[in-house]
Amino acid sequence: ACGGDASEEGEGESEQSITVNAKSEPPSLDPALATDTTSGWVLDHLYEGLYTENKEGEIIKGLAEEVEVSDDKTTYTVTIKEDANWSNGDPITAEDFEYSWKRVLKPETGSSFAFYMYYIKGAEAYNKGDGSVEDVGVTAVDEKTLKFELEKPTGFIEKLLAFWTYYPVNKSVVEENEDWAAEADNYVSNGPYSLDSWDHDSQLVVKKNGEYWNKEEVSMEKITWEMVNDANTYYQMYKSGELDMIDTLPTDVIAQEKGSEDFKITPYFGTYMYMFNVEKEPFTNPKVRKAFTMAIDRESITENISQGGEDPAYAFVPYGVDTPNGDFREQKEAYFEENYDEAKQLIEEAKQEEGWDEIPTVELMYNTSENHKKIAEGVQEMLKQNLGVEVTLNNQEWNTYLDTTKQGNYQMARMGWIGIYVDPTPILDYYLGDSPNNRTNWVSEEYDSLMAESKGIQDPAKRMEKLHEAEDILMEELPFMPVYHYSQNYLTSQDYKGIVYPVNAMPYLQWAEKK
Amino acid sequence: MSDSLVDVQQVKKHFPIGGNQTLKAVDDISFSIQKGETLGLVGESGSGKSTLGRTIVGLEGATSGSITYKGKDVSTLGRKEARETNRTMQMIFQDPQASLNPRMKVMDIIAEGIDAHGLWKGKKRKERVFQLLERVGLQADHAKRYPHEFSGGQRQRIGIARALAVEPEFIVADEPISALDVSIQAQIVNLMEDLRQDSDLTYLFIAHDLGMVQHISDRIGVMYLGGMMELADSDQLFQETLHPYTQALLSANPVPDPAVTNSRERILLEGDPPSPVNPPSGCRFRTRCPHAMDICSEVVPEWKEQQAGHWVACHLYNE
Amino acid sequence: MYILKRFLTMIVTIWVITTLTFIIMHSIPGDPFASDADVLPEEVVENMREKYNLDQPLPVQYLLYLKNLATLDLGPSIESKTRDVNTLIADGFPASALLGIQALVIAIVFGLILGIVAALNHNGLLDYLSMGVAIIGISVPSFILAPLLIKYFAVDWGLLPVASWGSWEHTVLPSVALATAPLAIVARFMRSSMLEVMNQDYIKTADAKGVSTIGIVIKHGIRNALIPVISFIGPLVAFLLTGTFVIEKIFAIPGIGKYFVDSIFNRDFPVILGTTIFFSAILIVTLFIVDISYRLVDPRIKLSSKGE
Amino acid sequence: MERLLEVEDLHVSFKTYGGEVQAVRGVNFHVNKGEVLAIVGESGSGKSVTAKTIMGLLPKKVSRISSGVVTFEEDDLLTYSKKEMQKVKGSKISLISQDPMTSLNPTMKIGHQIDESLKLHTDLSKMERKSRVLELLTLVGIPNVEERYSQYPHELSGGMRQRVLIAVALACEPQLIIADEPTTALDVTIQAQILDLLKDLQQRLDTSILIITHDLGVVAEVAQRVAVMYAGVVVESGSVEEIFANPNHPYTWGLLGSIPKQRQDGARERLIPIEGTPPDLFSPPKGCPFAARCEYAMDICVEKMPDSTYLTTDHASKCWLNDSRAKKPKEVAMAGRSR
Amino acid sequence: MIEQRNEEDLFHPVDHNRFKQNEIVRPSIGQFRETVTNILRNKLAVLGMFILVIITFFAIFGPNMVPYSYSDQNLEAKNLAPSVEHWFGTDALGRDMWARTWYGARISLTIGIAAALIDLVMGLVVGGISGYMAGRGKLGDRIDGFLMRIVEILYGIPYLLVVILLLVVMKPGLWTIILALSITGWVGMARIVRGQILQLKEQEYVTAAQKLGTSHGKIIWRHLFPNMIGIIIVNLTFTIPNAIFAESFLSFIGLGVQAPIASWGTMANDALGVILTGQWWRLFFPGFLISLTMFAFNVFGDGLQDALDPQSSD
Ligand SMILES: Nc1ncnc2c1ncn2[C@@H]1O[C@H](COP(=O)(O)OP(=O)(O)OP(=O)(O)O)[C@@H](O)[C@H]1O
Ligand SMILES: Nc1ncnc2c1ncn2[C@@H]1O[C@H](COP(=O)(O)OP(=O)(O)OP(=O)(O)O)[C@@H](O)[C@H]1O
Ligand SMILES: [Mg+2]
Ligand SMILES: [Mg+2]
Repeated sequence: ACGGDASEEGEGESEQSITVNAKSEPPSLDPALATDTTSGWVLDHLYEGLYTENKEGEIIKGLAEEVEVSDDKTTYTVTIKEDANWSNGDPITAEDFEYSWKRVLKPETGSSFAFYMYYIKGAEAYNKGDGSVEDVGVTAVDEKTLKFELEKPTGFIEKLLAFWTYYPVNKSVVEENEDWAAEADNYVSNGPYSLDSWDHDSQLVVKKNGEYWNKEEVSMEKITWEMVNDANTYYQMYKSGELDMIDTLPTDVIAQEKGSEDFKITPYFGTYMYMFNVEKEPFTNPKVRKAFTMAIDRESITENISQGGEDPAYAFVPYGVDTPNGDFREQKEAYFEENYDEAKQLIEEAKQEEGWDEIPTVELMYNTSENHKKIAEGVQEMLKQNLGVEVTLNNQEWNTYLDTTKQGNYQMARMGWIGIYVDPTPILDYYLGDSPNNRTNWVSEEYDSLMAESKGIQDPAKRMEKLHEAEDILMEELPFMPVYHYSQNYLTSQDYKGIVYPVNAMPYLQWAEKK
Repeated sequence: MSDSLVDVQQVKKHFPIGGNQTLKAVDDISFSIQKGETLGLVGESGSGKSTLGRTIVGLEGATSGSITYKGKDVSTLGRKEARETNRTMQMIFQDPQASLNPRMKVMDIIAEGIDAHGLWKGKKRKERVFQLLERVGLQADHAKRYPHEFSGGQRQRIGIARALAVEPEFIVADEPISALDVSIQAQIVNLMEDLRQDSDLTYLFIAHDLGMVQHISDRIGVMYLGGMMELADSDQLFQETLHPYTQALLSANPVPDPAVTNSRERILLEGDPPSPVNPPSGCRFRTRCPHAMDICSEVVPEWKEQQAGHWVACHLYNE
Repeated sequence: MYILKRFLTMIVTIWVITTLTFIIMHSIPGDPFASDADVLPEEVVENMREKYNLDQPLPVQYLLYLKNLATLDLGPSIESKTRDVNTLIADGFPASALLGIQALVIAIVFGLILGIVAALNHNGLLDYLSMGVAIIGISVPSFILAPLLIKYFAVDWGLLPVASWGSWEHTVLPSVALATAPLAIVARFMRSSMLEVMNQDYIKTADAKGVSTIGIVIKHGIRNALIPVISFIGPLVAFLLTGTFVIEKIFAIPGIGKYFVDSIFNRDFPVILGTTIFFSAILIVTLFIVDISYRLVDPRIKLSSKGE
Repeated sequence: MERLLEVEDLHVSFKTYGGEVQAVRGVNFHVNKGEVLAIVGESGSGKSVTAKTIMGLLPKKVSRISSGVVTFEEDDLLTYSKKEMQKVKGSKISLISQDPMTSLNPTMKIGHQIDESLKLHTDLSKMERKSRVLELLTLVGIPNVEERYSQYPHELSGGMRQRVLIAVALACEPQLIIADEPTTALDVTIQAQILDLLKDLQQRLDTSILIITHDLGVVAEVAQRVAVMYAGVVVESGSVEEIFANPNHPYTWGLLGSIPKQRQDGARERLIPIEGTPPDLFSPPKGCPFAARCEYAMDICVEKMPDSTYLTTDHASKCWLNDSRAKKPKEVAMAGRSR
Repeated sequence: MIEQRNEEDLFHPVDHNRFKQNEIVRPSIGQFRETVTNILRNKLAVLGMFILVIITFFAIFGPNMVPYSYSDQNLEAKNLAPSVEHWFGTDALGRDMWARTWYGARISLTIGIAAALIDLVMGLVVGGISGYMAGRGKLGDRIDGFLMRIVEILYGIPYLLVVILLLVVMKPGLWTIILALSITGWVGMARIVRGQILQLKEQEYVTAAQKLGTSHGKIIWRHLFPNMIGIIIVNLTFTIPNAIFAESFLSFIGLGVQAPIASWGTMANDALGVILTGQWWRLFFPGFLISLTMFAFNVFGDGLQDALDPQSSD
């Protein structure tokens, strides 16, 4: 209701432009090097891959005109759209793709996300320095035909092809200038927008790309990303009309904005949790883990403390995964219920089993942030009230915290995990025995083998079944306790319609229109 | 020279002033002070009297030359010896206002040296301070006050009391009495005289009041532009004045009698005193000397004993 | 000769700072790829490490760094994958410096005025008033003051933009927020030393010449009272010119202040070292200027026994 | 003769921690146009305080002028506003203060410190002012003026600083110069030069001078009249000739008696100071302040402060000995001088 | 008034012994007592002290004056404005702000005072030696140069880095905070003190003291520091709020006191959002108390400066 008079910039009423907040400088607008959501957000508007996502969130063909898949589902032959051009007018060729992908894999490039290409034959070996570039299974057959081979059939390859690491870059531009992605001047892209100006750490403007094959579909002419990091500030900028859309509101204002028409909450594909170190007392005893899990009031935490419209979590995989049988989560919502008496009972049993007079003291660690602190304080109080266990708090700066938890120097520690794409696999992989993320010391061979099996299954329904089985084991053993599934909140000016809010990515703005 | 307490040999003190120049405040001076003697030092304002005094007691490092105290070169003393020497050589400062810490009470100012050398403590220390105050003509009660509550002369007396407090053997008194009224002057001079007799004190007494200098000094040195011009027994200096500068100086001495004032004749010196940065060649006084000769601009006159105990640096007496 | 010697000392000091920073930086936990490493296979991380020379033993890394430093090359940034540290600083410094200079001017001009007025009104109404300003200026830190300024001046009254960068209007609020605390401090220092100076005899001499109070203050008071203010401003100049994390964050200013903090939180080693060296160089030069200006302000001050 | 300055019944006191110091307790004197008045007297007797009071330079917070009138050109200076006073100070009346080191701004070149008055009170151009400053420096006997112009006070000798202060005071050729011990730090040749300068000003421009000094030689040299102060009061005043030839007050006798005599033949005579110390100004005696140190004191002296007795029209003295009832002081006076 | 007739009898030589007895001895008061009385006479100083006493009183007894502890949560009663129930209102977790604020006072005041002491000791020692030694021969120059290089290095090394290092080697808590503050907290004071000393030591009274054999340390302590007391006091008054806020920063890194205990600094820091939402009491009370403490110290400092200045009695 408020906001929305961005007229101070003196632009014509009719101009289709929107100003949003990237929060920080995108670390890299080179698709091969970008690893973060900010860069991803901008890249998704500047580029298009072989596949892309439509307004409805479905994966559809992008630059690919035709895709031929071999019977063993490992060889793909893709024809690139005839009218697909770079923003500088060059045609997009299969060679561009071959060059781009091999560039990602080239060890010297130092691309962090190269492993997303390990599904391609020979990619892993090349990237790890064990193989050669000739053995990588990507070839430009002719100018517009690209052929690539996979190591093994991969169910979600189309999703991956829509991901920015697989975006092509303009071979001649990149070869000519190593720093092509550093400034707006030399920058060439192939998507709905081209980079217009880039004031580092301040502002980035993209304008509609006249060379884009699908430009008729693009209604928004110009997008400006401001880089305002401070939540209070960008909220104020929204209030004064300097921003048209913001996300991640300051916690304090959520309560007062909840009623507003501008306010929007979308689920976010991730889970907020506390890990238990199963090798540190008292969490060596599964009953203690269960008791802790049952003793906190998740409703109260999301309602009163985090307040961002999150869903209380009684399992690991968040809502939002489409399966042939509906939402993955809705098929099995809760693995436990909050029951304080039972929890106390479990504690007593555990004491007996272990021969403890008292539950050993527990320290709860979190990385410093106002929100984590408030939740930790809330949990501390709940464990005291509901379970009669005194818990002390300890916080650390993020990088130190990662190190501390990696070393296993903790009993109970906060963590959050967001799936890089919407599928149970990236979530559940978290607790694999050899996962670098699994800091709980909990290892289950059964779980690991179930996960491995699931990856080879082509049939979606069967695959999901295996994943459910795996999650069952995890939630039985409880090396962690889930707290809530993340959500994302937005304030968007009523002047705009047609903004698309995908589940695990920042909003798509190309279809937006200003009234 | 067996009995000399302080021996100054070819001492120079040059101050660097911007642009690679030096100001020759004291330029090659030699003399000695006997134990128990009062050596008066007079001369043109800015001729380097204070600087010489400060150099002798060690407040300024000499640019060159040596200062011997009780037969020992002060620059080669060990720590402990240096400290003791330091105590026995004291200074009464020219500017009473600037040399008193505005945030300390007179009691602590005077007792400073006593404390530093641990001479007296507690009640004794207090009594000592009261006694000193009375000796310089102030009252015990003044010990509680701060320096700014005093008149110029009273402050000067505090400075004197402070120097006396550590029982020194040698005092450089830089115009100690010029800020005092004649009656107090008399009192202080008597005090200095008594101390000299009782405790064998030695003074280098810098002053402008020739009458006073003559009264108190055994010998008098005359300085001009960083150099020593004449040094003699005080009566001799007044009666058998040799150096033309000394003659001019003495003739300018005002006499406290209006009847005399108007009748006496003064030797007026022509021209400006030259710059201590570039002193004249040869004799430094020659530019203003009524008797200047050719040789004066070429040769630096030798510092020599013209008559027994009467030193002078002038070509007039060089034959 | 003297200048040359000072310059060499500065180089040595910067080298010591660099070395110590290097050591501390590598002895704290966490590494630049830690948060990413969660999902990255070891070998990928190895590739990255190689790219930034982090696979080498520490002494080698150190020598490599010094070698580059000798050519004034501060190396690549790990966090910003496309801009190197020299570019980061070159891009951000103008904004930081502009704000810093504006804030300095505000702080010094108004601080001096406030302090002087207070001293002249010792224990009078204006004295208390200026003390009030000073207390608020110091005890309301910029992270509280800045949002308040934004709320009132930008949102409620709409006089100025909330944040971001571009026009002169954008610099007003951050400069004010940045200047407030130093302003208050300058004012308090000035008041205190002015009170001292106004007791001196030479002030009476000036008074006896018929110089007006203002004239006395300007011609005789300020200069003699300036030493503490100069001592305080020296380091402040270095801090303000190189940007302030809090202010740059709140006002979304594309300066270099944030790199001082972010680089450490991200364990972005080259940026940590680069910003540290950049800051230290500025700091050491300003402190040197401070030492020189002591002498200019008060010719009696001797800084070295050489007399100069 | 025209009166330029008249001080009547001036009382000044200072608040201190220990109580109130009554530094000036009813001072009366006047300075005629073109005349030199010398104030001599005991150290601490209130000479400088009187001078500062005339100039309005007393520390405001701690001092109090409880009564008195300071008439200058028919106006009471004590009633002047700050602004009015600023016009007078430095141009019509100027002060040479007593402490040469601390009275100069340590951070300002001496040339500029002299220039300051000129800038304020004249419309000379920059060049003219500079040449005037150089001229003034020469006038007070500072050699190498060009160099000295841009030196700082700490680079000068005590006497030079003193002369700079004198130059400051002379800059605007004021009608009245109050010189607080202007020549104590100077050697006799320079002193002579300064005294000549003052005399010259007095004769050429009809300048009046109030000179405070301890050097009775200086008094004899320049002054026409003398006022002798003791413990905050002017105890005797009169023409120079009268005071030197016919001193009336026992304190004046004491003063004159303390001067060292020209030595005859090496015999070192002891000087003769006045015995005792001056009274405590926290609680000054109700009678004559000198009584405690006065050889001729009578009971009345302790009880009551004597009024002025005019020995001639111009020679006044505050002493009970002048009272007809007292024992005639003829031989007493002689005794005072010859002891 | 003596009548004329009686006067006649008084013209006799006085007995000089009469004057001997009249010596009035005023009560002698010690320096310390004099300073104390001077301070007490200064209304502002008394006001400052009074406020500090009150704040200390509440820091000690305040938390126990309400039936809630600083950590008791009541999510139903969150963000309540001040009322009879909750004198300072409640915070986002429904904790009583009164109890929290006064509990926090203990931490913040301790830290503020500790920081001031560090500042005083380290700053005066380093600044004093450095400034005094500068220009005192070759050795003196070296000492000054060495100390100033240390100051430069301490300024130069990123503080944040040092603090993170501390986090690794120390357990979080009050002592760790104080250690963290003492690493660099004093360098500003040292620079200021040095500058002042450079100026003051050229005074003639310093020369005089040296001549009397007063030791260097004593000259610094008795001659130089008293003449810069005003500046020292002023600088100290900045140290206190700076330390209070620095503590909240250290808490952010993980060095500070652990939640749910909150210091004024962390409370203010956490309550920033209320500028947008209007729950002013969450920011106001800790913020106001920081300002009030600062005010008290300033007022007290000013009074002290006046009381210690012999030239400005009253
Ligand atoms: N600020 C002050 N506070 C307290 N007492 C003061 C103050 N200034 C002067 N006095 C006292 O007033 C008296 C007169 O001082 P004044 O400076 O006028 O003396 P004076 O006659 O000039 O002496 P001198 O010849 O020594 O300079 C002295 O006893 C001194 O102690
Ligand atoms: N710190 C200094 N820097 C530069 N020059 C100085 C310094 N101190 C003294 N001088 C110069 O040295 C010369 C001698 O000064 P000094 O103070 O010894 O003279 P003086 O004989 O005591 O004179 P006065 O009788 O006036 O006190 C003067 O020309 C003075 O300008
Ligand atoms: Mg001298
Ligand atoms: Mg005087």
